[in-house]
Amino acid sequence: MFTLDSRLKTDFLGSVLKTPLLLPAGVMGISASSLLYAVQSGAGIVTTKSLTLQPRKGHDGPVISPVEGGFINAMGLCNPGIEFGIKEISEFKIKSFVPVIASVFATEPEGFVKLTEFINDSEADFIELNLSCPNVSAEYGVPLSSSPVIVEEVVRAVTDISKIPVIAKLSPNVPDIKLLALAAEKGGASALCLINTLGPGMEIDINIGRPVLKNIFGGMSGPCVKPIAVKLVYEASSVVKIPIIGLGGIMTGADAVEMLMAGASIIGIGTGIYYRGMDIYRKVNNELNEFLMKKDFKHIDEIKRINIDG
Amino acid sequence: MFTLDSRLKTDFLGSVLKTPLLLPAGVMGISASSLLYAVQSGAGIVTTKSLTLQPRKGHDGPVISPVEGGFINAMGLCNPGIEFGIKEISEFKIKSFVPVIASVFATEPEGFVKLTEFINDSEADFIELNLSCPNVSAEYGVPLSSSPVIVEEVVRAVTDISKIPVIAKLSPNVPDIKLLALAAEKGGASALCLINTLGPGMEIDINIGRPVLKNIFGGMSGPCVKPIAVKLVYEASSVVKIPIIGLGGIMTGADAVEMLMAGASIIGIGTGIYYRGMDIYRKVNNELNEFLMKKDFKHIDEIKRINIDG
Amino acid sequence: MDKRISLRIDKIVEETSSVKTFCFSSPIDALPGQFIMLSDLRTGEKPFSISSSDSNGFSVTVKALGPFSSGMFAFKTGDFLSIRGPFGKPFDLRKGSILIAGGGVGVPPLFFLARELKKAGTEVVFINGAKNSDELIFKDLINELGINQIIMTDDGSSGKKGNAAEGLLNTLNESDFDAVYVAGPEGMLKKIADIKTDTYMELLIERYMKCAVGICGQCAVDPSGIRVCVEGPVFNQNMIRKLTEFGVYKRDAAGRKKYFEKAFSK
Amino acid sequence: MDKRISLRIDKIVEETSSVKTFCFSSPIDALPGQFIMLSDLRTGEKPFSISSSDSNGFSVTVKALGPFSSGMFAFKTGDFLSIRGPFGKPFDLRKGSILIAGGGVGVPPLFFLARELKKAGTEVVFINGAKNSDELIFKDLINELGINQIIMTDDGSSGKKGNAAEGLLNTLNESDFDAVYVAGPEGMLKKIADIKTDTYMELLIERYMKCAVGICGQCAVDPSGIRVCVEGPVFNQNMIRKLTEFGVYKRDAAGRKKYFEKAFSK
Ligand SMILES: Cc1cc2nc3c(=O)[nH]c(=O)nc-3n(C[C@H](O)[C@H](O)[C@H](O)COP(=O)(O)OP(=O)(O)OC[C@H]3O[C@@H](n4cnc5c(N)ncnc54)[C@H](O)[C@@H]3O)c2cc1C
Ligand SMILES: Cc1cc2nc3c(=O)[nH]c(=O)nc-3n(C[C@H](O)[C@H](O)[C@H](O)COP(=O)(O)OP(=O)(O)OC[C@H]3O[C@@H](n4cnc5c(N)ncnc54)[C@H](O)[C@@H]3O)c2cc1C
Ligand SMILES: Cc1cc2nc3c(=O)[nH]c(=O)nc-3n(C[C@H](O)[C@H](O)[C@H](O)COP(=O)(O)O)c2cc1C
Ligand SMILES: Cc1cc2nc3c(=O)[nH]c(=O)nc-3n(C[C@H](O)[C@H](O)[C@H](O)COP(=O)(O)O)c2cc1C
Ligand code: FES
Ligand code: FES
Repeated sequence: MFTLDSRLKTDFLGSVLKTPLLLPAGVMGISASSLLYAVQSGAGIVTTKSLTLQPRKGHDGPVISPVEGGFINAMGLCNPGIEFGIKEISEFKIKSFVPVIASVFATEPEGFVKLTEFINDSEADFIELNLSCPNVSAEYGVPLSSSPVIVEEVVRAVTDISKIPVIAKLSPNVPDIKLLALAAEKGGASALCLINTLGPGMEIDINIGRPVLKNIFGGMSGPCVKPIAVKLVYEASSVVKIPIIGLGGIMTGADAVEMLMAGASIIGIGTGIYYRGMDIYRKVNNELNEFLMKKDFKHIDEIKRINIDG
Repeated sequence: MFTLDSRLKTDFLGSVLKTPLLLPAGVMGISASSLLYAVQSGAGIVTTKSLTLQPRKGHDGPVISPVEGGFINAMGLCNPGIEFGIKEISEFKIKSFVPVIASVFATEPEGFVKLTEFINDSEADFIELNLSCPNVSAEYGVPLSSSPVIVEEVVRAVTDISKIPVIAKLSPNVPDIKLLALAAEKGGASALCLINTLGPGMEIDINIGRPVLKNIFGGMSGPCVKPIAVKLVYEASSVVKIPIIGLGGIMTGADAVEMLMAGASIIGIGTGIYYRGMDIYRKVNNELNEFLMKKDFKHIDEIKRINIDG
Repeated sequence: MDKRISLRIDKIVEETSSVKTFCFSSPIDALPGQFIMLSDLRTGEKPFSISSSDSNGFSVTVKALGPFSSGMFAFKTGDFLSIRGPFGKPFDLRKGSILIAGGGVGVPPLFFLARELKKAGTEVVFINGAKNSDELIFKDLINELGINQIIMTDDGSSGKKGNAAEGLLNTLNESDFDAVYVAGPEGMLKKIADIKTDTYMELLIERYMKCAVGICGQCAVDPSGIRVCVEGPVFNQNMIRKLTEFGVYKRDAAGRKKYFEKAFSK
Repeated sequence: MDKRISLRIDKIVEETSSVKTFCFSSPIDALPGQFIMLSDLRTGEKPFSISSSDSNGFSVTVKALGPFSSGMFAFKTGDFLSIRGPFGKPFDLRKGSILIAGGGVGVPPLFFLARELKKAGTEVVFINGAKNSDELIFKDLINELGINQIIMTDDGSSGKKGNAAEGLLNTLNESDFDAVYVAGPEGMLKKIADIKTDTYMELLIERYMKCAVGICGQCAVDPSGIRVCVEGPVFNQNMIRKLTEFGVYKRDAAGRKKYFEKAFSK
């Protein structure tokens, strides 16, 4: 007999996930408690907020604004810093067996290497390199993942010393994702995470005559970015062999199926929490299972990139 | 007394436009009649479908699909070819004094130069270089406007021989629009047009298990792209002195005001036709005028980039 | 429906050797004269008039012509098709006594119209035209509506000899009607649109369509640029007469003018 | 309201030298206990409880504390502010006899609550606590509702001497109530939440907020991770008692734990 559990249980880089749904970086992931909340809502794997060497309070508000079909946000990488962050991971690990991805952010290879040293001493299962935050350009310029050379360099520097598998999170805001996906793979990444927020975008309040976000610009997430996320996962998965975490605007089981068909191995849900509640993970697990059941598939792997190229 | 006419009448590269609203390339602009329809609906300036040296029937269907907050489309540059196209411009000019932008598409400088020679013999008022079609990548690879060097080269080649002002239409799908805007200006462009469709994106039908668009990928337009369009116009207008045609998801007078505040000189409306009818031009003109009236502005120029940088 | 959806084909009816009706059991909010865009996501996407629609579902009726429509004949019950719509301005349903005249694939949308008129208690005469008795469609369905059906075939193999245009002219001369609705090949439509009559008349016309949502300009007609996919495909006689290209040329997929054969012009 | 909007300030009421109420004459679909995010698009964006709302508009009541709230005092009628919301789970309005206890900026949301309860014909006792008579707010508004108001000041300069928590304890001992609603500084809330009582009790708590839509995780509380901006800011006594961090620490803008001064713990 095939059940929800058997259909959705999946292997990700050697870890067994109860469900293929992931809590992505920066969404709810500040504390052990918020990671736990996602797990209890049906997420099969969780990611911490992107951690930096020093604590960051992030940008002043407004840090987020609703737009057509989603949000623009510029949190500004608020996080308690790597030292405090890995303590939250330990706290989480006391209460849960679910794998944790530690997301880290730096602006040059050395920073990433230092962060990796901290992570090596932590209980994180995977390390994710945020090479693609679009919301700190005033401080740091365009994201590292705009350049294949830099992507390869950073990923290699980290994989050289990391004790756990390395995931590269790439930016959607590039003319050719294939080059960056290949660069990350060549650098030694064990998986890709696609996409970080889009754009960034901007909103102006016409009565006040000012940009709405304090940071002026903010990356887009939510349903409106899904077509671009699906496209980039499709393109990246056509050139790399490593698994891809597909995310960007996933709201329903149908969206998750679409992402799997595009070539993703597992699926992230972030902004969807706003639209369908924390319970979105359980809802999407059920919807995914129902789809597989109705179409007589035994496992999500069977629909990965199905037919698409035929 | 200030009236709608006096508030909205605007100068664009030496031509007087009755209203600052533009019909962008590829939207309704196949024939003289469809350009005329836009004029009669309140557009102050119109653009032809992007013309190529040879006629193109475009991609097979589906060429368009609705997505959250807009559409993805891959028409595939269907057009009757430059020779037939300039005849339509003449036909339009018999019936209207409204300025016409001839949009042209080629894949290398030589092609653009040949097209410009045709346009030089036509009654077009401006020539717009489509350097940014995202929907013919299977044929031609990433758009020309991904590279500042190529943008400058193509624009220079055309301005060298063009008898009329040259507009460069740029791609939103780049990590740093400022480089491309500056390259176009340096190459001699008289104005920029921002943005062409975003992404492109992709949709997969999960029951059929196939990409929905025959071209697989399609550029995004409509309300969902507005935040990114506003951001790119804001960024470009902070570095170039030439005027910018701002477009992407404009639906209402409020949207138009937002685009002007971001730094646009005139405003394009394409996909908005779907949401509010051909009459959208008249509606937006009225809404724009009402906003200016309520806030005691005498002319749209007064709100261009107002306060934004304060 | 704002989004594209894929629907399971629930029933296929073979109307003739070259015409099939595809039925879907999901309801669609459609009115007679409207069309959907139908695609297999492999060959192409084409507009098809809705040939029936109610709370149980809807259907389209396809004639095998070129690659896409012939390709449709390979589909079986249970297969999925991708659908957008409904699109376009429907017929304006008048009251009183109504005359309908259809030729070829003009018949399906008119059948849907006749059914709705009949539901509203309106009196309907339906002229059903075809090349020959083999190509005649919907004869039984129209009879089942309990309305007056006049069959016309070019070769006289069924009903009267002659085409739907001739049938319409004769019927109009014999009796008074409150409204006339017509659909069929452009040659036939042109002849009918040219009739001088005070009777209110609407015609369903076809133009090459791509977006079907009024933005690509492909179906814009001369001289006004109005869009067959939005302001049409149903136009009244006055509007049709203002279309300088009607019966003269139409645009191909590239937007070039393609003139009809001589037969079509006055 | 799904989108951010900017609204003209239509009226400003100076409640005390450090508290102002900003009124907007656009209606907002809000319930007592809910809050909006308010921004000048220059200094920041902060959550403020809705202090009244009906079909004519709504208001928020701001105490000058730090840069943002003090900055608000420069705004004049006619200026625009940027607003998102309303957000959060409102109070669950019970029937019967109701006890309300507020301290400081906990009073504004409770005033809105009292007004709605009164509208529903419910009997309400309102304990209005402040440091001293100068800082007392909404005294007249609450009296105008025609309900029993018990004023408490720390220094006894108005009403009884003592804080709202003490006032609540005394009142609860004297009479029976069907529900108790509380808002105010965490020290006060903590004392009240610790009261052993069978009476249904809800408390409105504050945590640092950024997104207010439940996705950034900033306001998630230990140990369950539930979000004050979505599952709160109103919690019942049972839920509050499960929050291990309540009265002990809260997180700053970076997500670090900041422990309260000794005074707050049991
Ligand atoms: C409003 C409308 C309603 C229609 N309703 C029906 C119907 O109910 N039943 C039916 O069988 N057919 C209908 N058609 C015609 C149908 O859309 C196709 O044109 C037809 O199926 C032939 O397509 P093909 O690709 O098989 O043939 P092709 O060989 O590609 O084309 C044959 C002819 O069809 C026309 N055509 C091709 N593509 C299109 C297109 N995208 N849009 C419009 N015309 C096109 C061309 O002018 C060509 O002359 C309708 C067309 C329109 C515009
Ligand atoms: C649900 C809720 C309802 C509130 N209702 C009111 C109200 O009706 N009236 C009122 O005057 N104040 C209210 N506040 C508090 C208000 O949001 C601000 O915290 C306060 O105005 C101080 O901000 P500041 O920037 O001026 O001061 P700061 O000096 O920056 O901060 C002073 C204190 O306010 C807290 N604070 C600062 N920023 C935030 C933030 N983004 N979110 C939450 N707390 C923050 C900090 O913990 C700090 O201790 C409410 C807060 C919450 C969470
Ligand atoms: C509020 C918010 C904060 C985010 N913070 C981070 C972050 O710190 N690091 C990161 O790599 N991505 C961050 N992201 C991006 C998400 O992880 C995700 O890639 C993106 O939102 C697209 O997915 P979605 O549409 O499901 O939200 C953030 C997104 C949001 C909405
Ligand atoms: C159906 C369609 C066809 C288009 N064709 C062209 C084209 O040929 N050349 C071009 O430069 N842009 C083309 N565009 C892009 C538009 O000109 C415009 O830049 C884009 O749609 C964003 O504006 P909007 O959101 O107002 O539609 C097309 C857009 C659409 C929707
Ligand atoms: S088919 Fe595109 S405008 Fe009608
Ligand atoms: S403020 Fe972001 S989750 Fe509550």
